[in-house]
Amino acid sequence: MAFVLICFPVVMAAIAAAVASNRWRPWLLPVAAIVHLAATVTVLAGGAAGSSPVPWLVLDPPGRIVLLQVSVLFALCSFYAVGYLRYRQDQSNRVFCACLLAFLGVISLVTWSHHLGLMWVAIEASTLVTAPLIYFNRTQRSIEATWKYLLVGSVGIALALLGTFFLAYASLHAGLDSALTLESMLGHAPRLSKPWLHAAFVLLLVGYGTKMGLAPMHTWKPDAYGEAPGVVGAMLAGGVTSCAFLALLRVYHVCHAAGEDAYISRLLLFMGLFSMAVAGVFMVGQRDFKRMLAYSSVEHMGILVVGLGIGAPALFGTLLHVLTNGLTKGVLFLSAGNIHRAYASKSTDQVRGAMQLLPLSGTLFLAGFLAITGSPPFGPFISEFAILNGAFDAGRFVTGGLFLFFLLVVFIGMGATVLQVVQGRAPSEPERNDYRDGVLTGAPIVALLALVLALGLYIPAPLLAMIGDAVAFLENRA
Amino acid sequence: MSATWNILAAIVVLGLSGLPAYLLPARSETGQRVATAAMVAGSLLGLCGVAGGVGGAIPSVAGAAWGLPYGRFSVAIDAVSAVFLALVFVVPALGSIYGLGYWGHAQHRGTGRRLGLFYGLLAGSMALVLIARDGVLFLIAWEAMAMAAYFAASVEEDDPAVRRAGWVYLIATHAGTLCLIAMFALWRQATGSFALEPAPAMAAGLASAIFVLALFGFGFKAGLMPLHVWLPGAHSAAPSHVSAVMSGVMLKMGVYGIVRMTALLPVGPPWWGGTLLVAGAITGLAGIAFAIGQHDLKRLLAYSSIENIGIIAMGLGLAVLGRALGRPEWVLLGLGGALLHTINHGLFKPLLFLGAGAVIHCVHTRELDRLGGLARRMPAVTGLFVIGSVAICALPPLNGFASEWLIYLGLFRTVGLGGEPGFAPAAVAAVVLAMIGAMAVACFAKLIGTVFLGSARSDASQHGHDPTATMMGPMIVLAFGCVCLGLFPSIAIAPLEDASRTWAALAESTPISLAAVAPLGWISAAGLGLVAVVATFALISRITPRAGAVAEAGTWDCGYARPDRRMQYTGSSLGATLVDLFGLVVWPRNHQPAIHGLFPGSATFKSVVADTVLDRLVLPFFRAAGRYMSMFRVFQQAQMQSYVLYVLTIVIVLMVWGTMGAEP
Amino acid sequence: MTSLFNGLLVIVLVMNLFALGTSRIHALIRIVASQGVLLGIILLLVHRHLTIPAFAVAMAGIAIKGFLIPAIMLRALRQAEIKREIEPLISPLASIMLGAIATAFAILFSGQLPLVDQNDGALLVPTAIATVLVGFIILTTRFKALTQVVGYLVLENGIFVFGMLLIEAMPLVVEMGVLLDLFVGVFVISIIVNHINRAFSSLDTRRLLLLKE
Amino acid sequence: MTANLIHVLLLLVMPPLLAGVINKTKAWFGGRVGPPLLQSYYDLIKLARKSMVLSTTTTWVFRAGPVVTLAAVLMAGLLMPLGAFDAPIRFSGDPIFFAYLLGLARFFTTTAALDTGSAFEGMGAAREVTFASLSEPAVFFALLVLARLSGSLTLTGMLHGPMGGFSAATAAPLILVAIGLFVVLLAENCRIPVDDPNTHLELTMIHEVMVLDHSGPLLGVILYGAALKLFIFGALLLHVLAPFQTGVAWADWLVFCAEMLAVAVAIGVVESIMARLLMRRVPYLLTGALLFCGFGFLLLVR
Repeated sequence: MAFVLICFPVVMAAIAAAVASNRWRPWLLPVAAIVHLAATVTVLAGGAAGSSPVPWLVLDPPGRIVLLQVSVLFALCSFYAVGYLRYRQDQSNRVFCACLLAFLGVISLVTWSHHLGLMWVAIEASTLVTAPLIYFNRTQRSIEATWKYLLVGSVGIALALLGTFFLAYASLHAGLDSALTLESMLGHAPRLSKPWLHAAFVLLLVGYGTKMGLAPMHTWKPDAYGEAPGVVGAMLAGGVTSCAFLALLRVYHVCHAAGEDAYISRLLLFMGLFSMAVAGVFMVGQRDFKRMLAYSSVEHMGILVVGLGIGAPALFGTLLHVLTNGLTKGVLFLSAGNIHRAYASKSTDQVRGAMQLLPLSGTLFLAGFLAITGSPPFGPFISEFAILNGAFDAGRFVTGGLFLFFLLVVFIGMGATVLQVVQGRAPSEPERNDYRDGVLTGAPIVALLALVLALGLYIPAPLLAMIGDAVAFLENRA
Repeated sequence: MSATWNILAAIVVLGLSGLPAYLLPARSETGQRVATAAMVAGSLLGLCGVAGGVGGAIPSVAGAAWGLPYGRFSVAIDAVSAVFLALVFVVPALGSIYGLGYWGHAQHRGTGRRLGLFYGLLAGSMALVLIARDGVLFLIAWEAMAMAAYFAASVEEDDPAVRRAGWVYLIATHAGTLCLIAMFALWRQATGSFALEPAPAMAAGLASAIFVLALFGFGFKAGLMPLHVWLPGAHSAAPSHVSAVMSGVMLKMGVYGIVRMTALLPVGPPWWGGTLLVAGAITGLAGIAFAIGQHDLKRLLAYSSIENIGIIAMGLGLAVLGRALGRPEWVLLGLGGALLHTINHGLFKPLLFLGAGAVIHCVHTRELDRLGGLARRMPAVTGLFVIGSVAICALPPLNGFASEWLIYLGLFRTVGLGGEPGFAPAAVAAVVLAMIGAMAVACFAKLIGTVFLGSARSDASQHGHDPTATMMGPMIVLAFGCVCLGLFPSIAIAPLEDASRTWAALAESTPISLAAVAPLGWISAAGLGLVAVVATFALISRITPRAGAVAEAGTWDCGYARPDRRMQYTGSSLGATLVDLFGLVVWPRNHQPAIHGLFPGSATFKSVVADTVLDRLVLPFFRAAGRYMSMFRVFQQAQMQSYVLYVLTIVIVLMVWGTMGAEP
Repeated sequence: MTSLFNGLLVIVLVMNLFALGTSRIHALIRIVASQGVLLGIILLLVHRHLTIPAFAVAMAGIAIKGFLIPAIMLRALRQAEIKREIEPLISPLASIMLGAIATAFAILFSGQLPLVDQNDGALLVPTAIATVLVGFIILTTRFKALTQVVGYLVLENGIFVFGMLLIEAMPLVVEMGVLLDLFVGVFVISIIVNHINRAFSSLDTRRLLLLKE
Repeated sequence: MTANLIHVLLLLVMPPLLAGVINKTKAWFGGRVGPPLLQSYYDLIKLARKSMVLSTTTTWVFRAGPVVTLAAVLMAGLLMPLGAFDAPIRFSGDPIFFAYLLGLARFFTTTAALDTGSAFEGMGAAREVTFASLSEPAVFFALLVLARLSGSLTLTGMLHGPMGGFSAATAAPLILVAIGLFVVLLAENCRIPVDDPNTHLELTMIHEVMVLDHSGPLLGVILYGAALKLFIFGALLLHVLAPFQTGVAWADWLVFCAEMLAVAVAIGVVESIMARLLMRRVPYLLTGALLFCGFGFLLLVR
């Protein structure tokens, strides 16, 4: 099954590269996505099927959560992408479709890889396949964004590689062989050399933090998210970041098993709260609503890292937040993409009254804003609330207080921009543009929002069990 | 049990009442009628449930496990909820009927359905807030209410002023919600679950932290000063029947929250009650002082709501104090008064807002100094407005008096009657209440004088007529309620007593009762006596033969032959002295031209009463914060070099930060 | 053996400083290419028993770092028709000083980290960290897009040096994957560089200032 | 029962006499003969027979004003114990009812004034409600002091109770309260130094300017109501100032009437020897009264 999940999209990518019709090629996306989703569900339902012939490829409980989230998000985004590309027949979508499909395979590899080196390779590969996606619009701005995405991302990921090597050396130093598979690392974690482990953790935190977009390594994020098409933004904010977080989660797991909680939680809390603060600061007065979404992503990566820093009591909320954040980001980026399309601008100077011009997208954008800022009854509320409760459980009242305060700052910053976009009177003569909400560009967002809402009101028992398993796994209680 | 189901059904009907209209065209009146019918039906259903739930001896509870990691779907009605539920099931339905005439779908094609949708949702979620017995369910209902109110109030978002008011509201409500989120998280720390059941015991510090968070979280919604910042703007921006519901009912959800949490927490230290008393006194006094200074009809009413919330908070503070000091009679009088005032304010404030709506509907301005002389053109509305004003000034024989009277009685008892132990500082609140009362008279005399009396101050206000029956009906019902509760306040005594006993968990055997400490029967008698005397005088003036001989003439203007409508005393000047007396708080700003020479040219005078907290404190702070925050943008100026440097820097910082932690 | 080994590593360090000192992009690319070749040779020497995987990795490394990537970059350079890094943020001399400080820091820092006996005394760890830091210096003080790619390559070389400590512990697949990723990465970056050149008529990253707050 | 009858009778009949006494006193100070003592009664009878002139801008509010005011003041009179006797209506909490009845009166007086649309009447109304905002808290401080001393929550109990236990400890608070209440009496009844009922400059008046447009029976009702209010306040003040009782019913009534007339004389004296304050100084005077009552309260509860 692992090979289906990983290789099938890659094969489809090759087919996409071979198909000649610019018009029909995008339909390969939903096909691959549906197959992938079906395979994912089969694997998840199968329970024990999370293993494969290769020992490095294991689908562990945290991996399941990320795989499910990414697969669902991709499935819905793929339909949207068809609708989107229909409006972009001016450009060849060969590279776009191929890269998007390859991206799905690479991301599946991240979730399956149980070898830290392999995981690094997969994450680096995800950087490379997404770069052409960001460059899709072929403008000066998109080149600049791609350049920064690639270079900052590569530097960060290089540090992660160094960190991985450090980690390997930590186990080598402990006299262990066959280093870097997660199993062996976890098995002998307490014996790992502490100085190497600490240095490795810092490098990995910075490295994968760069991919996640933690401040201050987030600098590429507003550029890339701002210039990429909405659907790519959704996949970056809901897919790449989740995978990078999964990587960090595995590192956390090793350090936790090594009994280094005190060391790592300091660093994690610092980075998390710092990211939330930076996101808040840059969101206030933000006029570009897609860049604003990028900062929102920075904020939510901060939330995830804070949850990780709190440790065991907040793990449940953190893992749930991976799901809720990823799906909500989909709602936001896709609806923002529609608005961007209709107005041919993403500055609040021009974009006003989206609820009038695009009743559906405007409403979804507004609802997505309320969801992502943690308003009940949407999913992110439950997960953020769980993290807060975890903080209090751990006796970290100051962290909890700062967490809430930054949420308020972000709400204010984000709300001002969102309301400017959706409210008011639409400009009487918008830029010549005939985009209006259609089924393909509307329905997937509605579905995503419905999922987000559902997660806030009712979490199905299997999902709860999945998250519970993951928590137990991370706590080494499994 | 069935009562709970009744109410749940009512919530569903109310919450979804706006949906059917979406199946019909935007301008269809039928959709609106269906929504109104659903509102009325749902409210009646709910009222049946309340009646059943209060009649039943045991509190009816319904609970179900729920697919959330936290929380259960757990609801219950008790005597405290019932008091507030009664309000929820009366005012929104009346407002909805009023809306048929006021916000007809045919005239408001773009906004009618949306307003209907959120209006119903607002009513339904408020009812859910009142019966929720689980923290997470409560938060969900609370946020639904806050958001529905936001969308209902900012339905005219074309107008920048409405957007701004809505935005301030949104920030305030979100800040409040975050306080509540923290509060419930602490509640779980203290009790181990989110169940809203009386906590046996907890650490004093934790209990106080929960209390303070509740005070802030709910204070934002109720409008306690200085957390009231959103209230005047939102109320003046909203359509009048939405203002009526917000002011009459939604603010009370904040009150309910404080009532509920103080009941659930263990008996706290006296400073809880003291804080509430002080907050109430400040809110009441500052609220009415600001109200007097307003130039906008609906902003004035909104500030008056703040004042009334202050009065309610004073009663509540007295009850909390009484509970802390073990004085059941303070509890009965304080909470009884607070709850009765909640109901009363829920009757007369909607009446006033609907009346204001009727005025605005005809005259199309809310500016006081452009109104005037409407009493001749809108006699019925004027009469109803006078009833509402007399009631809100707490003047006998209407209902406002009864509730304030209860609070007064309680506060007088804190002075230590005849040397029994008391808590004399609390008694000062009675003096503050007296001052509030006197200023309320000033405020509403000004309001009635400038809106309805005299002659029209602008051409706009020369038109006008009493509105249609759909708009008059709800106002008449509300006025009738004011009169009824004013003349016969004892009909409320049983529910109030129940609620107070439930709240303070007083044993059945406690030998004290509300009826014993507050002879409400005398209020009825004295009130009826007053009505009788007035009626007699009126009759005498009718039948006296001379009375018919009436000549008409212009107003005597001390010899000036050509009085002009612009020579009338304006609303601003009516309140000027009081506003100046409270200048430190109200901070009026007068733009007064200097006049020189013998024949000065034309000049204009302008006075502005901004909200001190919002316009002089909060907004400047936000602007400054925004400026400082934008300074950080130098860090994101597109140079790759600096971006890479950040990465290197953070590696070094983390390495150092990590080793620093390892040392101790 | 160790002394020869350390001698070669010192050459790597010296190359770092040369890279910092030159202002000609052509020379810079050449230096980094030779550094790549040198590293491949060291990799062959570091093993007492030369295994096939190690040999394969070393050969692939030499091929990619020493020839393939420099070729791509030189081609980009020809297309861009530029010769030298004009007005870098700090002078070449200052760069060298900075590089020297970084090297000293790397030696001090690596003293903090415990080593397995067989690696004791080798300059591997200081060289790795110093090279990474030099990479950072080039990345942060140079303005031409191509020079920054070179900086990235130096950074990667540093990591490659560290990887020598682990060559036996790493599976071949991973090792090759790392190299492949590096190659594809530089390839993609070069394409983008090409596009930058076309879109902005320059490789000066100071023109890439559209996206800011 | 007899006492109640006498109470009502005095309440209805005596007030205009006070105005006569005040005027007579002032005339005496001015070296004039002055109008007869019963002049106020003659005026009322004359006004009752006159016809009315109503302004074209007025509505029913204008006519309701005097009527409701008089009714409210009459009700208030029934709550106020006179001299040694209990009030006909007394219940726990009636002081508050009393104060708010006066508020009701004020509300209708001012709205009636505003109904004319005249700037002068607007001024009077503004002053009336403004000054009341300061005098009302003073009254409540006084009530709190009395409630604590007497342990009662009825006016009758409050005003009769503490005087029995008049002691050194309670003397200072009571004196402060009495001074405060006297100032309130002057303000509420629009006497010098707050207001001059005999002034001829409308710009400087309070009460008189509010009733400029009332005429005929309505004016009569207003004048009568004003006298009634003075009577009631006088009775209140007497309890604090001169709580003499003989124990014999007819003597007590006589004492009360005599004291009441003495109050009228005292007011006349004050009006004769003092000048009216600047209008903008009036709030200071009332704040002073508030402080006096407040200090009385503070002394008592400290």
